Amino acid sequence: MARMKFLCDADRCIECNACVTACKNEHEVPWGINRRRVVTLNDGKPGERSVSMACMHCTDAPCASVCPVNCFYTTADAVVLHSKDLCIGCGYCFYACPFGAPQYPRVGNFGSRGKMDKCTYCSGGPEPDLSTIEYEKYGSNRLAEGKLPLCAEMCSTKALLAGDGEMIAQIYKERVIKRGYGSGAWGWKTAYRETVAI
Amino acid sequence: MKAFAVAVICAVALGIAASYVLATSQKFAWQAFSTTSARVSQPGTNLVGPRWTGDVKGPHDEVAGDPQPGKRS
Amino acid sequence: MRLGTMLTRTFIAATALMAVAAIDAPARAQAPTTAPNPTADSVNEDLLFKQDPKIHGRISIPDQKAANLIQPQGREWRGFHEGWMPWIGAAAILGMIAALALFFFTRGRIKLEHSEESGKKILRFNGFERFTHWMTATCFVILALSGLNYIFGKRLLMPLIGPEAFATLAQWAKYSHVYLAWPFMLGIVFMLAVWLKDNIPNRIDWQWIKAGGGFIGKGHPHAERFNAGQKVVFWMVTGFGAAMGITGLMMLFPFYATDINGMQIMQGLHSLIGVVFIAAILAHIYIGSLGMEGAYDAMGSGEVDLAWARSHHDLWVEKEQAKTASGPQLRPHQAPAE
Amino acid sequence: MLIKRKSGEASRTKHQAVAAGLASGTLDRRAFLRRSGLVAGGLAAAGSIQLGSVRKAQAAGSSVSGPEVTVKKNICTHCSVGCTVTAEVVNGVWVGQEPSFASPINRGTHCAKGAAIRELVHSDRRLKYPMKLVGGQWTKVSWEQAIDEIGDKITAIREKNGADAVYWLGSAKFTNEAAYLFRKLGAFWGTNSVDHQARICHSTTVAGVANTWGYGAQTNSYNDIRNARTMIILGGNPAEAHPVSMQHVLSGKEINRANMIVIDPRFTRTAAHATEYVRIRSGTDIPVVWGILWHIFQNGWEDKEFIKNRVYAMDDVRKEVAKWTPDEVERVTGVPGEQLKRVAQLFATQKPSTLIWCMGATQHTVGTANVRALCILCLATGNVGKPGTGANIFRGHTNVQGATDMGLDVTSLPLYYGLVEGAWKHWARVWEVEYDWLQSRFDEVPAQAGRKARSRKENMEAPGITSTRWFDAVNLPADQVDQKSPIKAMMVFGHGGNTVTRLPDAITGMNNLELLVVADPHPTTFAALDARKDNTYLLPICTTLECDGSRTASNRSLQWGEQIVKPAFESKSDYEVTYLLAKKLGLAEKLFKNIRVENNVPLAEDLLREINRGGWSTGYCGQSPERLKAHMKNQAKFDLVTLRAPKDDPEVGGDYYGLPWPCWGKPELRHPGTHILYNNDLHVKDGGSAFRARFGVERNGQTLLAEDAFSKGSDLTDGYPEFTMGVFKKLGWDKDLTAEEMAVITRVGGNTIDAVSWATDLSGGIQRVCLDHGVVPFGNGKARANAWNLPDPVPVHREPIYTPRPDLVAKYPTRPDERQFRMPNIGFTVQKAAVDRNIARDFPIILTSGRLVEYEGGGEETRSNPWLAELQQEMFVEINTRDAADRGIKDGAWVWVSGPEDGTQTKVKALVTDRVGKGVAFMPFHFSGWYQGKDMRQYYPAGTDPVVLGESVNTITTYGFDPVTGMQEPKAALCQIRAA
Repeated sequence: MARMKFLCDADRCIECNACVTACKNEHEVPWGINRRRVVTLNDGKPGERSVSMACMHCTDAPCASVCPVNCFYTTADAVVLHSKDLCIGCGYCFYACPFGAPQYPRVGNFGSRGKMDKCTYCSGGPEPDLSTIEYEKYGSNRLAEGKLPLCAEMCSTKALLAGDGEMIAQIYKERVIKRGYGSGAWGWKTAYRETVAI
Repeated sequence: MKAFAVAVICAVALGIAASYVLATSQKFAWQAFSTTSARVSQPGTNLVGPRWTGDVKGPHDEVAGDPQPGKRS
Repeated sequence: MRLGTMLTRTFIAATALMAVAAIDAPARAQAPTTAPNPTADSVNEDLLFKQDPKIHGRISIPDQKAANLIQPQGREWRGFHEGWMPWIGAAAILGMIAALALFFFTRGRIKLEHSEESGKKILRFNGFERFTHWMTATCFVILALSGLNYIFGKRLLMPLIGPEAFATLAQWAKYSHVYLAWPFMLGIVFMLAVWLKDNIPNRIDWQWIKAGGGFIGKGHPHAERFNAGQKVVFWMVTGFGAAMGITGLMMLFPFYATDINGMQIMQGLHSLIGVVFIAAILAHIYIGSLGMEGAYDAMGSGEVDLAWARSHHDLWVEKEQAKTASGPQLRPHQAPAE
Repeated sequence: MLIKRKSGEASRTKHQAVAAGLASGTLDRRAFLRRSGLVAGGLAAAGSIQLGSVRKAQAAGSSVSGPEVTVKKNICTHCSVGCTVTAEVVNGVWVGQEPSFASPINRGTHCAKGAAIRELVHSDRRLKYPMKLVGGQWTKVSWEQAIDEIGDKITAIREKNGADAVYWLGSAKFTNEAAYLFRKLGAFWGTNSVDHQARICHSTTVAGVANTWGYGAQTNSYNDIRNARTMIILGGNPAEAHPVSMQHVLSGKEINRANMIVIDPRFTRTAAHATEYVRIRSGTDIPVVWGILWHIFQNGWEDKEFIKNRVYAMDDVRKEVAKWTPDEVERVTGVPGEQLKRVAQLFATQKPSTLIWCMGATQHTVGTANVRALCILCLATGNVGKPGTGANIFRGHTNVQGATDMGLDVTSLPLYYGLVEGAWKHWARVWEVEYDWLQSRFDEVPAQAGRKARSRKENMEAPGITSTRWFDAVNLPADQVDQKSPIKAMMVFGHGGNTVTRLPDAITGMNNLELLVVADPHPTTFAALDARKDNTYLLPICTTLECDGSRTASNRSLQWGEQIVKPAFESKSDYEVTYLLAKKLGLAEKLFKNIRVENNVPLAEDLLREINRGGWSTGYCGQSPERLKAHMKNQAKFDLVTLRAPKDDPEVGGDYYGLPWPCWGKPELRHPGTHILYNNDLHVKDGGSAFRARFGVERNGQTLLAEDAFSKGSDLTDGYPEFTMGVFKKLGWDKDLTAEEMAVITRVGGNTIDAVSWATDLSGGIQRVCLDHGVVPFGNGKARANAWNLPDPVPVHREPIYTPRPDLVAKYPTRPDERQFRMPNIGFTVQKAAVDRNIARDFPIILTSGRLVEYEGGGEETRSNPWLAELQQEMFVEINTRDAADRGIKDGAWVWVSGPEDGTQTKVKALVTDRVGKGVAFMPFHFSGWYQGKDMRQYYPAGTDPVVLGESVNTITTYGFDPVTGMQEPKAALCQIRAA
């Protein structure tokens, strides 16, 4: 089985936010919920880089580990998903997530922030694949249709790569070798406890 | 025993009261993350609930209304 | 099949680049240029982690917490919360239960020493005091159980009742934890208001401690309304209560007072103090009920056996009786039986 | 190479799921979602403690029969890159957007706007039905009533004040066909005041580039940038304005290890990826370019052979460049000589090199001269007409190139025929109307203020009023406006009001108008900012995604977009509204003589065929609708870099993608289009060409025809003039024409058959024969380093009107006051006054404006799209950290930014950043709806207010117009900033 990952090539990312709106478009994600975002580091200074970030679908995901109701599960493609039926909106996953992925429909007090929502790697939730109910709770399930996450597919400069971890690492490696530079696979060490060695 | 009963009743009452007070401090994400320059309509919450009717009634959800109901066509 | 399509799409996403190079190879067969390395001074993860334990940037949406790109502390917090915390919690609580059991079986129940005053009652806690105690206590029990549920629920309860029922229960638990925290905190405030003046430590406490509080050896050291042990309980309850309240509030209102790392620390403190608190309260419950005959009455009916009072809180009884010579509940003071 | 997803069962299942709840018929998906609670409403109430979490519901059963999913392709409307949008439509509802992997231009990708474009159609903020202002209240009216009243009012104005009193402002969002139709309507109405957004973005590019080598367009393509080894991006920020182009730019940079040099006052997102960033002072582009050329000439890095063979009068440039020593360049621009030397060496020696520019170069009082200087830099280094070279000009809207081509321009008829008699007669023949009738439609202009009177014919040939100054033509005293009457009515189609400088004057103009008609999917600033009470109409136009037609991307490729869904609400297409108006005005019969109209909607295909029949001058003759549709169908067959399809393909064999103009001859000739202009390494039939012999054959004893340079396989092996029947006869090529062709030529030529040229021959015979002989129909000339017909034949530096360096004004003053485009341009007086009053002391910060990736143009469309609006919720000013510290301004705080004219000020958020240097501030130009601190939301018709409003930067931008095109000056103004 493939081990799905995201890789953002910061030397390509231009903070165009296509990934962000593609996600909104694909899943009808409402205002205030940002399953994906782009953060600019060293803004306005030489060396500035932007990185698109969402749930990285970590190996040994901390969110899943800390969840008091064990609502997370990992698919055969190593995508970390959760069940909104079980989620109690406690917010532990937000503490644990190194990437700020969990989103809550309400902001304010801890107790009643509603069901957590996050990037599903465009692969829905525990409901039957491609069912209406799955779409309404988690958004569309592109993986079940044999497609990859729309954010990566629509990335304007093909900076954001999605797919099998070894494959995208290979693509990134070849890019770096070809062009002679690369600021690394952002977040990989934290998410997957590995990095793309060039 | 009476003190105990009163205490339990009070605790429950205070807890319920707290729930209401806390709910008023609660904002929807679209409210919390929109600025004075924006008017958001049809904000939605997150992708939850096929049976959710959208009309929540109760003191906790006064915030759910449109910020400028008069503006809607 | 499905996998195959996905894999091919992975290639689409980026191999085009290489293919292009191949197609156009003749046009660019020239030697690489001397173009300076544009990322020589570009930021990278290692560099940024050296400057700051988390990577933070600029973001255009108003949700400023989204400007944190990576906070590896999440993994550390998880390590603590899932690695250490269950053991610490189990050790504290089971340890206390074990200690109490040991004490019970070795020392046994502390009996009321019968005297002529047995059967006579003195009012130890008035209605409001008892109300305060019980409101705080009941809240505490729920908070403790719902709090422990965060750590142990999925380990102990979920396998028994199944995920769906457990999620429903956990949802209740979460709401009760958050809402009953308020009467609990109010109770702590009331306790401070009514009992603070009787809980200022003084020299008598020192002697009480030196005497082992009467648990060890024979006879009772002098004590005022509250002996040193009870004072410890008072300060522990109010202190831990305040600490739990503050750390809890920090989490209850995320990002108002502290950032994500601050909340992680708050959560750690909250759970650590929580289990110690629970363990300590277990001891308190033991002494107030099973451990000592007659102690429960103080909070039960409010009236305690005068003999019990005299042996445990002799100075307080003297004071009360002096103060309320005409008090309805008290008998006139008689010379101590020597 | 690109592997497309199978559109088999899998994709059907998804839509089965999505549409399972969709009632039959045309229920909008949003309504469906709303009903199912997905979009609206609240969340489980905390207090009510909703238990059981989300309840499991029945999964959509497999018994639900899958709805029919139609895939439609259109073109993204938000910039000129021309990204294909692939839409999935179920029951007439646009339910999903998929990557367009087949498109060689965007290869599946989008920027934020393209990825959110579906919402444009669904937007609840769109104008839903026609409205008019009655006593200050927006009132719903019917289409019939609206068209009727508008028609009556403009007819009355025409009778009283003349045809020129009605201004026709078109749009770069039009399809080619709609733009063409709009220009034709303007001509039939009898005015040349027909303009569109190109005026404010690349009018100076068109003028400057066309005056250098023939055509005013990008010479190469986005894809071709992949071949470059050095690229300079000057005054452009493609990372935000054209993100998908960055795919090609960055790929080129990576594959070739190319040098990527960004020259800009602002450290942009593009600069962050550059190998070299040059920070200049706004408005000093010419000194920078001359500074680069100084090093090139000094070190002999220029391409001497190229200059000798293909460039006229480079020596005149040498003389001007010699003045720009490194010291003087540094004094004026702030750029160290060493850095420019490095840039010069890279650009001149590590070839192929391309020069990319955008509005940072064009939007200046010296815009045309800037563009000319940039062209000259390309010419001097021989970087034109080859792969990886050229002037890659990134334009702004989906069809701004096409709309310019179609003549939404005050100086030209469609396809750059100009306004001369021959041009009118050409189009009269194509349109099959009488030239005299057309002439009769124009005003006679009386003599006034010492100016001579103009006859109808003279007025017909006089350029109209530019859109940058329409309000001056309303507000100025009647005798200052050189036409029958000042402007009384504005017909605004698809054009925001906030992108033009001097907004306060525009508001005065709006209030002085007798009639304002805004035809747009959104109300726009035009409709919402002023406090008009009556005589204002809003016509809901559908988005371009809801209509058929071709769009010309920046690289001159035409792409056919098909209607994705029917116009939403009561909106109508530009085609239909133009038809209804023409019908009301009694022009429909003439206007649509050869165009089929079905249910009031003129057919786009027929319009394009008419364009093909008349578009010889620019090679718009070969792109038939059938060919364009075949290209969209066969997108995947075109090569990523060469944009060419394999020769053996039955439908598109050998074609360049989108048949980039010029695409010579009739469609049957199957000319492949011209991927790279002026490339003489190719045969004309393969898209080869030469510099256009547009400016004569000789000047001052020097030839203007190429020497020893010609396109591959040419029968003529030297320079040659453009082809006419006269030239044909001399060469004996007239015999190659068929009898039918000769018949047409004879009909066109009448007595002066020799004058019939490649551009006026309606048979296409001359072009066909030219191609057979391997020659370029427009001749083989030299590019001009000296454009003697322009105000500054060789570009010279001129300080901005409001300059931060008054000390330089004496040496580098702006041009003297002059009358241009029927109005006075008093730039010199304004500049002198600014220096005398020492404006630079009170307004010490340079204000420059630009684009954000989330928004486009005036921004009404994009600010109404919540997916985009969420990402940029507030108008802001970028201010340098030191300037902010000096003023006690914190990041995110409110500030007042004030401008030097009329005490104008704007209240915006401060974004404290080092993107801008000290003494520079940047503001995006997409915002409107706040005016000088006041929220104007209430003025929008209920429910049509954009999600996000903010101050328009143009409230504080100032005077200044390019003498050639009337281009405004929003890139180098002055301001002061203080904490609010």
